[in-house]
Amino acid sequence: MTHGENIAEGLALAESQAVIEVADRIVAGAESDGVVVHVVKPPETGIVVAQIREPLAQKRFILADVQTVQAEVEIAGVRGWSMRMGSDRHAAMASAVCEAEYFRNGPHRGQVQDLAAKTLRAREQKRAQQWRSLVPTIVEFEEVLERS
Amino acid sequence: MTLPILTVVDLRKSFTLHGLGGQVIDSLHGVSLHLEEGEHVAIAGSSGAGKSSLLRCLIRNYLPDAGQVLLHSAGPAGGETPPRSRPAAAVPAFAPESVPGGATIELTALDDRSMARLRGREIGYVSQFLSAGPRNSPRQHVLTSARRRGLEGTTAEQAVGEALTGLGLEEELWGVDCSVLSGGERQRVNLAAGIVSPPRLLLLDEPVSALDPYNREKALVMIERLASQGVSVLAVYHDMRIIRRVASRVLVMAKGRIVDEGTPGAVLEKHHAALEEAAA
Amino acid sequence: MSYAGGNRGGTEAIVAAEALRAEQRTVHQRTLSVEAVLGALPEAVDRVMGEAGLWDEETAAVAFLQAAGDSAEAVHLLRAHRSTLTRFAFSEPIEPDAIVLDRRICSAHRSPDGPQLLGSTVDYSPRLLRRSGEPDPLPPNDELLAAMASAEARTSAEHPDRTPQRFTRYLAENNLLSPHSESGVDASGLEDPEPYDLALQPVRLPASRSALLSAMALAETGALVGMWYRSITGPDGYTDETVTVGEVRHGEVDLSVRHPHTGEALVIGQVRMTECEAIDHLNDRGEDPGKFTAGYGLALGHNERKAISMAALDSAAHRIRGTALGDEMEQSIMLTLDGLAANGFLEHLKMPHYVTFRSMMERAEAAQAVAVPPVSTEDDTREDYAE
Amino acid sequence: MSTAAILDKLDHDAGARQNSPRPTVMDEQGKREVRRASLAAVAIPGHQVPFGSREMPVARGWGSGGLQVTLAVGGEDDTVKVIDQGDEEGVNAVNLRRLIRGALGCAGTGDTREATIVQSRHRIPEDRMRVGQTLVLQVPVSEPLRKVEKSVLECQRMHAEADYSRIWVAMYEELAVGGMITTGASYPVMVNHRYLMAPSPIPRWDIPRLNHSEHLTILCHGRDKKIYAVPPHTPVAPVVFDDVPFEVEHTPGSRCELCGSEDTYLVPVQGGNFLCSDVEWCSRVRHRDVDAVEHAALAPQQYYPDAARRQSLRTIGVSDPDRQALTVGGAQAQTALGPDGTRQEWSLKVSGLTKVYPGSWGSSEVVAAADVSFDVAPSEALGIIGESGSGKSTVMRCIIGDETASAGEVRLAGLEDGRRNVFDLDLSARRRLRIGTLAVVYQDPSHGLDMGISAGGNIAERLTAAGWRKYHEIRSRAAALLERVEVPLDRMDDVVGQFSGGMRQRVQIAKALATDPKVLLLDEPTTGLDASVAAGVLDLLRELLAERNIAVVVVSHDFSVVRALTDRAMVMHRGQVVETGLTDQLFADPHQAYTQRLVAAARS
Repeated sequence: MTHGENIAEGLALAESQAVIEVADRIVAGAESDGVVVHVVKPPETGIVVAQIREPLAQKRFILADVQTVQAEVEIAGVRGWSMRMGSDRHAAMASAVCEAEYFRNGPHRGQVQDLAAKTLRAREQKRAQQWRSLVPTIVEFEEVLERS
Repeated sequence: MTLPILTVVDLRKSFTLHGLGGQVIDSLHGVSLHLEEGEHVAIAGSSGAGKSSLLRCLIRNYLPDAGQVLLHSAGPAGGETPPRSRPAAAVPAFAPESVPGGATIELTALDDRSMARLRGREIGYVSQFLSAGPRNSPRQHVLTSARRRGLEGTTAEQAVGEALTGLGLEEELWGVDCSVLSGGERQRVNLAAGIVSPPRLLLLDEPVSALDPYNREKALVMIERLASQGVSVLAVYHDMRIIRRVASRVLVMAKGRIVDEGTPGAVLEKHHAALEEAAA
Repeated sequence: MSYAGGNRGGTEAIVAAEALRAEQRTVHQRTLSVEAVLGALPEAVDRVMGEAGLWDEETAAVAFLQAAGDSAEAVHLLRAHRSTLTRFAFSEPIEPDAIVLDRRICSAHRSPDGPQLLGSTVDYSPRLLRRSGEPDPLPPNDELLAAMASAEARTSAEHPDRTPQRFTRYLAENNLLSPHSESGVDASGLEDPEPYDLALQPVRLPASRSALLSAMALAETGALVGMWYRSITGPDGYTDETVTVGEVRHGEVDLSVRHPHTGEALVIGQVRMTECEAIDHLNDRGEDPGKFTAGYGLALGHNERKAISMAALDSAAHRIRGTALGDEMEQSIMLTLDGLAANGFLEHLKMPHYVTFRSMMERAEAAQAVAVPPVSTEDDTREDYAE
Repeated sequence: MSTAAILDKLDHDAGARQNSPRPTVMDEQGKREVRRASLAAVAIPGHQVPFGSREMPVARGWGSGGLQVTLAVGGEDDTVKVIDQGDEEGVNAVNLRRLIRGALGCAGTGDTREATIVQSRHRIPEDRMRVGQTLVLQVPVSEPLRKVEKSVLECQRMHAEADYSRIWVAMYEELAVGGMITTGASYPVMVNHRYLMAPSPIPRWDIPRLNHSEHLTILCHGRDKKIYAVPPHTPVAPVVFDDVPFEVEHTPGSRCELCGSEDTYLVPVQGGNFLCSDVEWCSRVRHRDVDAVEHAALAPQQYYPDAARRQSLRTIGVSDPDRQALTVGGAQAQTALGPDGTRQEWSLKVSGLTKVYPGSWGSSEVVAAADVSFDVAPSEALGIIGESGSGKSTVMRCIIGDETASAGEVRLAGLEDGRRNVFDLDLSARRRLRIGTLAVVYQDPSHGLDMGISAGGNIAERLTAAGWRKYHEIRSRAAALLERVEVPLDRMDDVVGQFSGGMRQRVQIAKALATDPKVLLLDEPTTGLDASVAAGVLDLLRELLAERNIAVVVVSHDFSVVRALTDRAMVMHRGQVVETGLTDQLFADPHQAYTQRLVAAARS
């Protein structure tokens, strides 16, 4: 978990409550250290245009807009940005705080890394579980059954 | 002083029938003749001698294989062609001087458009059969012909009336469909279209053959009057008496050639037996 | 002196009407949460999101609830909401091949690459109404129970979780797929032209394929299915009864954007979508009967009807492009499928129209006054009629 | 401190900056798009400017277009009046006003004089609008051609080419059939003498108020995504024939029950009485707060309907000049100018015309016409004979422009004196050629006629396309033409679709000759008709051609048709010209084997 992008991804996908908890610890710590937390872009809901590259002619078309929320903060001069799906402004700002903490190598950097890693791992596990429940719905033809 | 109007030199015509394995039928074997202004020349000969083919080659209803058909324009001294009004709206009159060769035009080589115009204006052709389209009335048929010769409006209507009256067609028939007319009536309509506002050269193929004696007489009077006005007439007649009466000269044809020529009295006497047999 | 307005009757009536509606709604809405709508009515939420062109399940559920289950009204609320939102970015182009499947069927082939994965569906089950608390009217018999047991015994090791090859790729590998040329469509001449943006660009005809696909993805589902079905049995004849569904898939794809600081793409979440490939034999005059052509359909969320009808219409549009029928079809797709536009125009008929109707009445009365016999030269008879 | 506390503070500060938070109804990008389109619309008066419309919190059709314009061009400093049917208390007006005032934070008013923006549905205020004011009209249907043309592409073409003949024909038909124009509100207008415009469904009463107005009018259709405008001092004229007066809504003797006005737009109420539709004006009249003299001058009293004037509209008659114009041979002959400045003989010249259909699956390459050349002079008719598939119709279609030639040239004396190759023209220029220069009579009358309108209307279409704007002149000319082609005049106003085949063909011929074209193309003009009917049509054509200095090309597989109509002819076989000659010579003395077969078939 060295790339910033995977951190950002993990934060974007993390549960709202979990990311707020980490961010609150970061803000509280910064405050006691006398470090300024500045909100560069207050969290705002908006949209990301989802474009598809359709597989027949490899041309792009627009499927729909996706509601997202975006925020940007600065901690001790280092910026953190976040974008999450949905409209949870609080979580967006918290994610940006976490990212800034990560990039500035702040004292809670390790917690941010853990959160991101845990989130991505949980996602894989969830999918594996889903797949197990899907397997029985696969149509097995006789010749496949016999061969196996 | 007479003026030449038509010179034919060594005219030849044959037909290739592709549908019959390319069989060739000969028609004219080198015909030469000469016609002067105001002359009324008759063509005599047995059936199949090439009389009609000759007239058709001259009007280019048949396209000759070889030879020349020379139409001489009215010279400056001639000036006897009746003046006609050609209103500005009409197509410009045919101008021989614009044709290569100057005042004399070679008809076998003339482009189609010029030939088509010449036919309407300078040369009239009356065949044995009426070529009026369906639902055409005698008045319309003759009017179309008059318009081609440059007449317009009431002048044209008047000329049509004169031609039809002169040929003895009752006025109540002028507006009927040509298809209801008798053979004789149709022939008179046909002749009227040929002589209305007469052209300089008139080619007539059996123009009075279907007419009763009374109407034949009227028609002949009109044709004779044309010649006296300077119109040149080259005509095929079946009846030797007509030739004797109207023609100043007669050409005798046989097997696609002109075999004799002269005044009707002399020539017809000489070929009496053959011609009477053909006419019978 | 300035005019201060007449009576306030209109305002008062509107305020009262809104209040009456609010009063009737609150009782029931209190008992039904957004979470309950999301849990119980996911298909309705998906349909509303697709026709609104906005992915956000929670917001869509709110709209659906507020609209009392009227999906057209819910779509309207979402679209109007969407108009207020700033556009942050375009996503990275989503490659449908990266889909994480929960359903995939291939009708054109018995054993395609990858599984025939039925997923969660009642497609093949009898449609029997079941009231809650009542027993299953058709309980599984022994045979079915045995089958279920063997299905459950299957392990995911035998069926690795991977994206199967799509059916058009199989056709292409066997030289049976006509290359999907879009020559003459992109005026830009670019190899990868910008997609047509329905939200900000005016509709222009002839329309690019990108525009047609967007318009169909946004279409009212019933209208799209209706157009497809009309084109099979109606007088238009765009499509062909012999269309075969190559694939239908439902699953989840990642939505990625560029990080503004690092410039790298990152996943910010997932959207679900349904895609379809429709396969058509090129057996019309002038076509290459040695080849098939394909059409593509893609709908937001789970909406197989929309994806399938869209794919069939995409294929037809491609085949008849440039013909008079093709021009007609493009106009129909671009201008008649939007539910918001159609419903809005219909709704507006409820508004007052007495100024225009007065104008029409005046003409009708004038027409009665000039009703005269068809053609007449006798003035006296005309006067009789004029009275 | 927590993230929640930071967020609360942010929200609190944002709220403090804006003492009454306003709902966002439209994002800034959308507003910019509307402003851009509005500017373009002002720059080209009456032209429909497409724009990317955003969805509004009101239904499409409830004024979403007007709302977008008002929100995009308006601001806090504006004073906005919103009316519906003339009434600011209409349910639509109330809601829109609530939204606009809420979103813009602007002032509202009921007084037209105070308003900077008036957003309206179906009315223009009775009071005169002035310099600096903007009228935003909501539009439910933006396409004025929709009534006559359903294809959006075709409507686009008609606007681009200013080809509005079909709207004039629609007017002609209403006058001829009903004796009056039946269009109620939304009467089509011409803006700045160029663009046909749907003025929103304002009553005809309000149309004159758009003409040379002092205020700016912006019309917006949200559903169609179109904006168009009438800038100040722009001429706006209702589509009306020069000699048939425009009529506004008026019931003689009607007056407002409340204020007594007789010169306002009145709507009926219960009991057979009337009220002013503009409630502001009505109220101000009652409070004597109006300039009655100015208003009387503004009221469209000169357009009050007059039933007596309509009486002559349905009569059918042919004026002598019109009749004569058809029998004196049309206009002057027209021939091309040669490179040396001399007049050429021809009106139409075709050189090297070649048409190749490329091969495709199931069809091999076909050379439909190879190097075909000919020219035609005034008063001359040229025939093209051949069996079906010989290429003769291909040649015709390439000349007309129904098909694109692969190579060759077509020149017309009527087009730049013959110096321009017709094939170099764009499609719109080629369509224009067919209004007055190059006429066609098709084998199938439905290709040359609109079967859904009257015989007179079909001829009117050609005449209005050529710029005729006087109803009575159009009608008399049409009657003269129909009389000339022997269509009974009592059928002039009947729909052509009800005519027999022969009669349809006569109407098509009349239409082709309507503008005295210099070149006429006849494509199998009698094929498909019964023999006796065909003979009649053929005879008519022969007469008409004899009367005119027109250059004619006749295409037919039927030798008798070509014989009846032409002096010269070409025989085509497998795309090639195999023989040319005088028509009677081709028939009497055909040289080519193919021609001999054709002749044999015609004789049998």
